[in-house]
Amino acid sequence: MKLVYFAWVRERVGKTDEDVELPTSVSTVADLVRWLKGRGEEYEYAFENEGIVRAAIDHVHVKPEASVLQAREVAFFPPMTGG
Amino acid sequence: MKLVYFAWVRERVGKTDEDVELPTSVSTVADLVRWLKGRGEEYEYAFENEGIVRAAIDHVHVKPEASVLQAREVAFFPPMTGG
Amino acid sequence: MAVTIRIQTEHFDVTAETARLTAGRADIGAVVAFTGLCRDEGGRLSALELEHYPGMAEAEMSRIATEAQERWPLMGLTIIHRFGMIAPREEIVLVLTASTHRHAAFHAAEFLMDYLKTQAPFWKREHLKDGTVGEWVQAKGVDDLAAGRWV
Amino acid sequence: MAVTIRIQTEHFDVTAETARLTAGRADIGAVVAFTGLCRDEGGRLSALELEHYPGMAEAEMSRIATEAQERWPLMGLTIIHRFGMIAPREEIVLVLTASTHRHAAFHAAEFLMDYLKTQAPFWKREHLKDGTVGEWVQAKGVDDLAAGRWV
Repeated sequence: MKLVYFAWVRERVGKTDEDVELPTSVSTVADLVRWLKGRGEEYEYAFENEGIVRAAIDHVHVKPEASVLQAREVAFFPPMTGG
Repeated sequence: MKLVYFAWVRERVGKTDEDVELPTSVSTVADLVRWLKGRGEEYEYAFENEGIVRAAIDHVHVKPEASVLQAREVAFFPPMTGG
Repeated sequence: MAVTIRIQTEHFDVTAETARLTAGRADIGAVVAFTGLCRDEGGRLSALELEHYPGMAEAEMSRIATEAQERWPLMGLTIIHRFGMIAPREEIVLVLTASTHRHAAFHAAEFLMDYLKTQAPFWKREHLKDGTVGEWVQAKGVDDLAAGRWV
Repeated sequence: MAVTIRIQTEHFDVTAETARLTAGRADIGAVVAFTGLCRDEGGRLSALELEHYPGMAEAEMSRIATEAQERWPLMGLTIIHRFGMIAPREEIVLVLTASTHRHAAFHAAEFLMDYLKTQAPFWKREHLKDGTVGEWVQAKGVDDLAAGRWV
């Protein structure tokens, strides 16, 4: 599965994207965030306030309880400030 | 006093403008319309439905009860359809 | 506060008018442009003829502009109304509003259009494709209702 | 129904985009153009840097465009969003809506902007006049409220 990061989430994680193999314990976006936070300080920093970071699966906004089992690309980013 | 007419009011009256001397019986816009209607069929036709024709005194919209005693120019026209 | 009010037969250019409105300012975040166009009414129309009351039209447009400035924090506004013969697809009217934030610009532009429609002394007459001069366009009650929203 | 959605670094021209939107149609009576501009924030800013999520940005803008078409009788709409470094006074975003009557065009444009602000994956970062890279712009609760009006 491909993970992509944007704006200050990208800066905190320290990379724009990465390919990961998920353990079987991860089935939702919330699980994925919890697993990522266990991988290092940079992830802990990026997701320190889980209520703020948003997620999208395959280009569609999703909530933390969404399943990632069929996902090809999961994105994490701050609230949008375009327009 | 100068009277000016626009759109179908102008067409019905048959002129774009005219100078008139008002009799002392005319003090409001409504009086003026009544007096004009007595001057000929063309005016009767133009003002046949008094509720429709609008008036302005010196470039400001007014109601029928407005005084014309200080007016330099009184305009009569249909409801506006610009924009 | 840049206020431009013009009544003209010439065409206008939205990009050029926007540049004029925002010239020299770096505090404008939002510009709303409304352009009213002449429709051909299903192919029936060859042109709209627009008559106006010179002097009063400018005065009324200025009054409407002042009222918009009192209601919203605008940094500039432009109203251009054409008159004379206007062919289908041609523009009739332009309203431009500039503000720091978008909602003021949107609402002021909508207000200006609602008031222009019901208060500015312009009248439209249809000229038909068959060469005849058609009817004067009737005012719509729905426009009075729209203007009434702001009272 | 002409729908144009573009994400680009280049400038855009409102007049040219309006001509493209209305080309070949004589039944459009109203075009509303919203232009979002980069402010200098009291002289503090040298530029805004706009990052976006390629692929999802287009997808989200298309989704928002479809929703606007379902809500209002539109004859066309255009959304252009720039990215990269944008200097004060430069344009950031353009929304154009075309309809027979003005209220549909106004409301659809306002809706599109409210949704772009809160749903389209773009992020702004400030670059300051003193040469430093400033903060990522924080999302405003007031934008969520504005988008919430349409639910």
